[in-house]
Amino acid sequence: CSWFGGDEKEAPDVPEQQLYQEALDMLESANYVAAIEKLQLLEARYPFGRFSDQAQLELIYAYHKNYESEAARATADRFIRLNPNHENLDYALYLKGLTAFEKDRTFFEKYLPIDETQRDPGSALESFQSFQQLVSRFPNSQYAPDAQKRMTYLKNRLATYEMHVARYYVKREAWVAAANRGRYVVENYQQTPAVPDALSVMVLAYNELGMTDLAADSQAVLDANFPGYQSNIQLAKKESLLSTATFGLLGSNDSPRPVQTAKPDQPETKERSWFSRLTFGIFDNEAESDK
Amino acid sequence: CGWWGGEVEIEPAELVDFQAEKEVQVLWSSSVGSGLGEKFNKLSLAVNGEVIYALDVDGKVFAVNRGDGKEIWKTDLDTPILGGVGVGPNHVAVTTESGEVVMLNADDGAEMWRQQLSSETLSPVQMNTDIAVAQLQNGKLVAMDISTGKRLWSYDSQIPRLTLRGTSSPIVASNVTIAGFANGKLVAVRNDSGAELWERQVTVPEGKTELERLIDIDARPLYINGVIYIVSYQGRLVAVSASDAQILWSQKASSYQSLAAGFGNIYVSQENGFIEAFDQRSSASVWRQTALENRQTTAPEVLGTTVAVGDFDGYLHFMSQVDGHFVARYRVDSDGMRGDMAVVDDVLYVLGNSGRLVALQLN
Amino acid sequence: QSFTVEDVRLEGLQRVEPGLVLRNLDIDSGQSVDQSEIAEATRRVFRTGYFDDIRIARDGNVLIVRVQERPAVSLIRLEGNKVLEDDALLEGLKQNGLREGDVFKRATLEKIRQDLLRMYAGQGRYGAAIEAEVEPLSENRVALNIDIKEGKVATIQHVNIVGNTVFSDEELKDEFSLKLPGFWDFFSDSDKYAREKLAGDLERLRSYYLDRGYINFTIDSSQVSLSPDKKHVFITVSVTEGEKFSVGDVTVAGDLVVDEQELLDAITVAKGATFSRREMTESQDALVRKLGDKGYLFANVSPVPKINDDNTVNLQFFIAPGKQTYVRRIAIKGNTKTADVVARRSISQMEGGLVSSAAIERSKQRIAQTGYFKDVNVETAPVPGTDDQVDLEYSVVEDNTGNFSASVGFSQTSGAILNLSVEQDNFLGSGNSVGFGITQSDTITEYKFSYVEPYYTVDGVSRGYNIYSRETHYDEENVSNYSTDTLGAGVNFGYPMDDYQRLNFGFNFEGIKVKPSNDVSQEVTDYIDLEGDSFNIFNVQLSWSDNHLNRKIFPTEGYSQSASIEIGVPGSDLSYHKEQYKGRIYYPLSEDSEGLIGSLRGRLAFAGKLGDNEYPFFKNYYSGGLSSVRGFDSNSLGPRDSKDDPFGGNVAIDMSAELIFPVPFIKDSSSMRTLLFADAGNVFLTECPVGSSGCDNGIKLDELRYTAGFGFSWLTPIGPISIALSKALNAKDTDDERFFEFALGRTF
Amino acid sequence: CSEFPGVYKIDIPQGNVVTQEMVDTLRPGMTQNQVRYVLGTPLITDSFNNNRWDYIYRNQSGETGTITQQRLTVLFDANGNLSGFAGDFRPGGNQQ
Repeated sequence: CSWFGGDEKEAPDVPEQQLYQEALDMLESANYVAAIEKLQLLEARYPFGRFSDQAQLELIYAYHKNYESEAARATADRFIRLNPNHENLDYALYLKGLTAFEKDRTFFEKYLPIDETQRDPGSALESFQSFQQLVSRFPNSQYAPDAQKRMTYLKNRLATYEMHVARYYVKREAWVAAANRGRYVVENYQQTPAVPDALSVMVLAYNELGMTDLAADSQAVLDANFPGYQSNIQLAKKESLLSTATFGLLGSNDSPRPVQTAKPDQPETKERSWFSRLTFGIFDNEAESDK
Repeated sequence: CGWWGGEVEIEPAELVDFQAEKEVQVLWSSSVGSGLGEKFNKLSLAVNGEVIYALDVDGKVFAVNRGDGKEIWKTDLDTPILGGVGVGPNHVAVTTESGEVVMLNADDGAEMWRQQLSSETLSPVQMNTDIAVAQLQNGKLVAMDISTGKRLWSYDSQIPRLTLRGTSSPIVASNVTIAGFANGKLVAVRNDSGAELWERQVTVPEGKTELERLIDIDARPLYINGVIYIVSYQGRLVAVSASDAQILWSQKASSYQSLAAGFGNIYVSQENGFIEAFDQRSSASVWRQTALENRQTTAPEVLGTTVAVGDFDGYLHFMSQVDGHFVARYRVDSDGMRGDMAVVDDVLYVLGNSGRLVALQLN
Repeated sequence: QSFTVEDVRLEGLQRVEPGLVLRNLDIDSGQSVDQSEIAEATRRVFRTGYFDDIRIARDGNVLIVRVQERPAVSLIRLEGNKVLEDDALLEGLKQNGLREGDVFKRATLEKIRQDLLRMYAGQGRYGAAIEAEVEPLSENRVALNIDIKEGKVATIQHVNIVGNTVFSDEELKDEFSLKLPGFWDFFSDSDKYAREKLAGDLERLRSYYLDRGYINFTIDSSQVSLSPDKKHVFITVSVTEGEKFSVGDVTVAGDLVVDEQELLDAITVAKGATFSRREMTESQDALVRKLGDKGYLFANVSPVPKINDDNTVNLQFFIAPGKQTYVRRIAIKGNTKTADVVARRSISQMEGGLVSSAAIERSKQRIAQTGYFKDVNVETAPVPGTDDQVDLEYSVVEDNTGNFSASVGFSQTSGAILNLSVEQDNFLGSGNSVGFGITQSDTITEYKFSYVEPYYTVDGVSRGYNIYSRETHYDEENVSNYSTDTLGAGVNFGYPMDDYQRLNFGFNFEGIKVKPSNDVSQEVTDYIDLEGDSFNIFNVQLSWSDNHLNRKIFPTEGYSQSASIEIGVPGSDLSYHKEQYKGRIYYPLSEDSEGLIGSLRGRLAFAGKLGDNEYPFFKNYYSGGLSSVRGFDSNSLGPRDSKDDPFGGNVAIDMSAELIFPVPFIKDSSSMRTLLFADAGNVFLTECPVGSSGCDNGIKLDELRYTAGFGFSWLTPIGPISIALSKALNAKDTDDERFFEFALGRTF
Repeated sequence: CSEFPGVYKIDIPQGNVVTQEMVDTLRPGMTQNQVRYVLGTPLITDSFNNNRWDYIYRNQSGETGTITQQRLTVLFDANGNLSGFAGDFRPGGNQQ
């Protein structure tokens, strides 16, 4: 005698065929929410029915169109796991790749002049892997060509992202970091436009690290594959505080700093006194801090 | 299923009307202390000779004359009491919430000694002429010298983590102590050393959840000419021969209240409120009174030709020992009844939850 | 006798898939089978549990398998359950393999009863009672009707600790999360018994003793018992306290890769102090951090207490540093709008460099201090195949304030604001702050362009400039009635002095024209007679800031302070000096991060004339309003001019104490903040301004105004909103109080 | 003095820290795993030279701006055993 319970909603037992047909009509009329509801009911009511496989695929498509990327990916994964050798498995893989491809671009960001390659690649990797699975297992599937095109786009995007980070580490003069980022591009993203820049970073970094032989090797590979390539990556110019403040009017640019090879017993540098810090080190006497 | 009630509970059965055959006569009644509290502690009274000893939850112990209900002495321990009153040759024992056993002198209520134990003692301390044995909630038996309180020995029985609130109370004979534990075992230990003589599994736990596996023995073992009768919760009523500890018979039963015996029967106040009589020898079920379902019936006491049982609403029901039909009914205490009752010389002494002490007779 | 089966025909199938029967039958055409193989096949199909009866017949060489499907459960009706909703119960049954559409097997009924009882027992409702029966429906289907009596939840009736002498029961029970039913137990469920909670409480009890010197404290037994009516739970804990111990000598042993004294300094446990396990663990963590700073990320420090018989315990910290670890790659996740470099430049831990756990943590704080992100987290994952390399992953949650704040705003001070300005710290995710636009309201009309690049150089030297023209009608802002036209341009730059402190310099030029409105006050006219009404001022600003807050948006911990000095350089039309100190501190009051936070805020400002001209009144400080003393009309506090309009002062003092509490009733309250506050403050004039007929000058502390009230801030997608409800405690009748204040674009 | 007087710059540690004791325990003929156990995983394994590992250490001090740099190149023969090393360390120990 529940006060609000009302009558138990008695789901009418709609036969399987009719339920599936209604779902397809919904999909046709792009009413994805209703289609999803019908397909979920079908799956619950007739788990072993004749249409269950096809219904799963339609469900993934409906989720994708309804921007429910998480649900689409989950349903696709379950479909791939449950019937590993289903004939239109390629469709499921393709849809999975597509949802990850669109995933993190919210509606708002699509229309802002934001350079996507500098942002979190995140789902790009996931999308790339789904397409890769599709192309390798179903080379002649109808979706393979489009998947291939999207893979190249994603690869270029991932490579450009690596190069942005590499440029930062060059500016930061963290040469091991810069060299490794360059190496990552060269080893993982071969035929992408970022490779020449990556090689130039490696040359610059190895030189700065004093590893001229490695620098020469990289330079050789760069010249062999991209003869006469001039990269815009070079050492950041040093600007004195004064020139920064006065937009370059006053103050001079210093020469790069001296390089010292570490003597095994490197003396501990003296902690700068508060006074010398506040007075910009002007009043430090020569002897005290080693120039 | 009320709108506000929300939680639907199991309803206690309504009182049935019946043709009273006997009339309850109250000899005397008096109010003793501030009652037994709501913490479901079974603070039972005890009778020794001409004196009844009762108590209240806030720490006051009373000695009352059995004949007229007049107070002889009163001691206030000023700390909450958990276990019922235990009586000895010239001793009265109670146990406090902080886990102490306090022994008072039966004549004037003066404190003789106090002993700190490791956990709560929820049932009366039992004594013989020279030792006092307390049964603790964590499955331990501790024996103390009756005059000095010095700890003699302790016996530990492994009990499950979830048990029923309350423990059984041991029988302390001259050289052996018999106790029932929350793990469904009946154990006999030697009084001199505490070593285990024998152990019988009264009930084996079944079911998956901790709830289904509760098989506490909270009833006090009942010894009648050579046979010990004991019942466990969600388990069995069992008769064990005292000499060789063999199980004579067993019947399915579930009760956490002590037993009573009369007319060759054993009376069990079942957990669901049914009162049932089993034949002592053949264990057959003689009769079963089901009208008190879910009324949380107390331990039965035999009075004359009837067997009496209290309930949560404070009613005292008298049933014929022959076939269990109701013979009389009397409301003792509107706060309800929980503690065990006592019968001496055909007079029934009852301590209600609100602290009302009543002596009554049937004729 | 056996025969070869040419074909298998199935009859009687309604719901079950043919494949399932064939797989279990396992007899394919062309196979010769005899009687026993057929019987075995039938048994296999029967074991699937889907069929009541299976009959095998033979028609020539065709095997006919006639099955009678068991009824399927098409509907499960639940009755009487309020606390556990239908779908929660159905979900529970589904997990145990029973859902609508399943075949109704024999044992299902009893299984349902057990599963549901177990679910209610899990909720502490031990008194639940359940009956289930089967109702046949058409087409070989059944419905299950389940009637439930949920019973009450077992509440804690009694928590008793036996054997404690040093600390009282009450003192110890405070540590318990399981409480006796309090007056508001309907709100919290702290009185509902749950086994995990008891385990947690016992641990807290143990720590309570171990943190106060009782190293040998033991819990002998913890007994949980249930009243027979299953409504009340009793908890008895018996303990042995043992002796109280103090700390003997503290030593460090093992492979000390860092010099011993530096390690010993990190240890906070002092010789002779009462032993405390918490302090011992804190010292252990401090050592791990110290080793982590030196690259030993996987260092392991184990404190070994040695108990002496004179109630002292020697503590030896055994150090196993493991290998020096390096960072291979740092990934930044979640920044869909902000560029990767903007977050990466705040990370002081280098890729390819030695790991420093301090740098990793400090970097997380620095990213949060940029104010571009609502939440920042860092994870360290060992690189597979190596034992001395890790990858870092900083995951950020972007602040969802929109890029444009082209908004129509409203605030008490300046009425309706028509604001078409882009005021964006993280403009298009570039990390640079860009502002241009037009602000039109009845007190201010402003055209401005400002640009600041916080990381002009990679070390964080910032640079920026701004140009603005602003017309402020002070008379509208209930200040003495005059208005100023200002045309200004300025350059600023700053750089970090260390990890937390920054120095900023600003060089600005201002062309100000003061326009007195009709009934202007005497002070203004006299000032203009003395100094003229238009000035070209060149001022220099030097400010020092020291920011230890854990994040810029809604900080919960740490402090920040800043001191600045502005000098109107002598030689420009007006010269003056203004000094200001601001400080803020946040202090969490309860251990868990969601608990109460106390915060104190203070501002001290002083100004005066420099050189021969008088101090410009339009550079006065004002007090009152949302940013200083809430509960008063903005800028209304302090001395009044001859027209009884607030004139401001050259000394300003305001303070505020706030109690920040978790936002009630709202689950995801990360973008909201609710607090109770008490403000105090005022402005003063050290000497009477020119032309005033006599003023109560001098700093009079009893003139400070006190208010108290409730504040609420909310980061909406279009910008931050702040609301204050305040009550002045010692307002004078001449003050303009303001109970409700609202502003768009500011947070507390 | 450093060209930004007073600007706080962080130290930039790069690469593996290698000490003389580590180098002393190197024995020719060691496998790559043994070398990795002694010297740690090299941060630079160049993509075009796979039979040599470079342990470079460089630290640019934020305070003084001076750069300390230390380098050890480890060479492996065809089947991946240690054949020699070069760089800023004197070959110590009983070099066979």
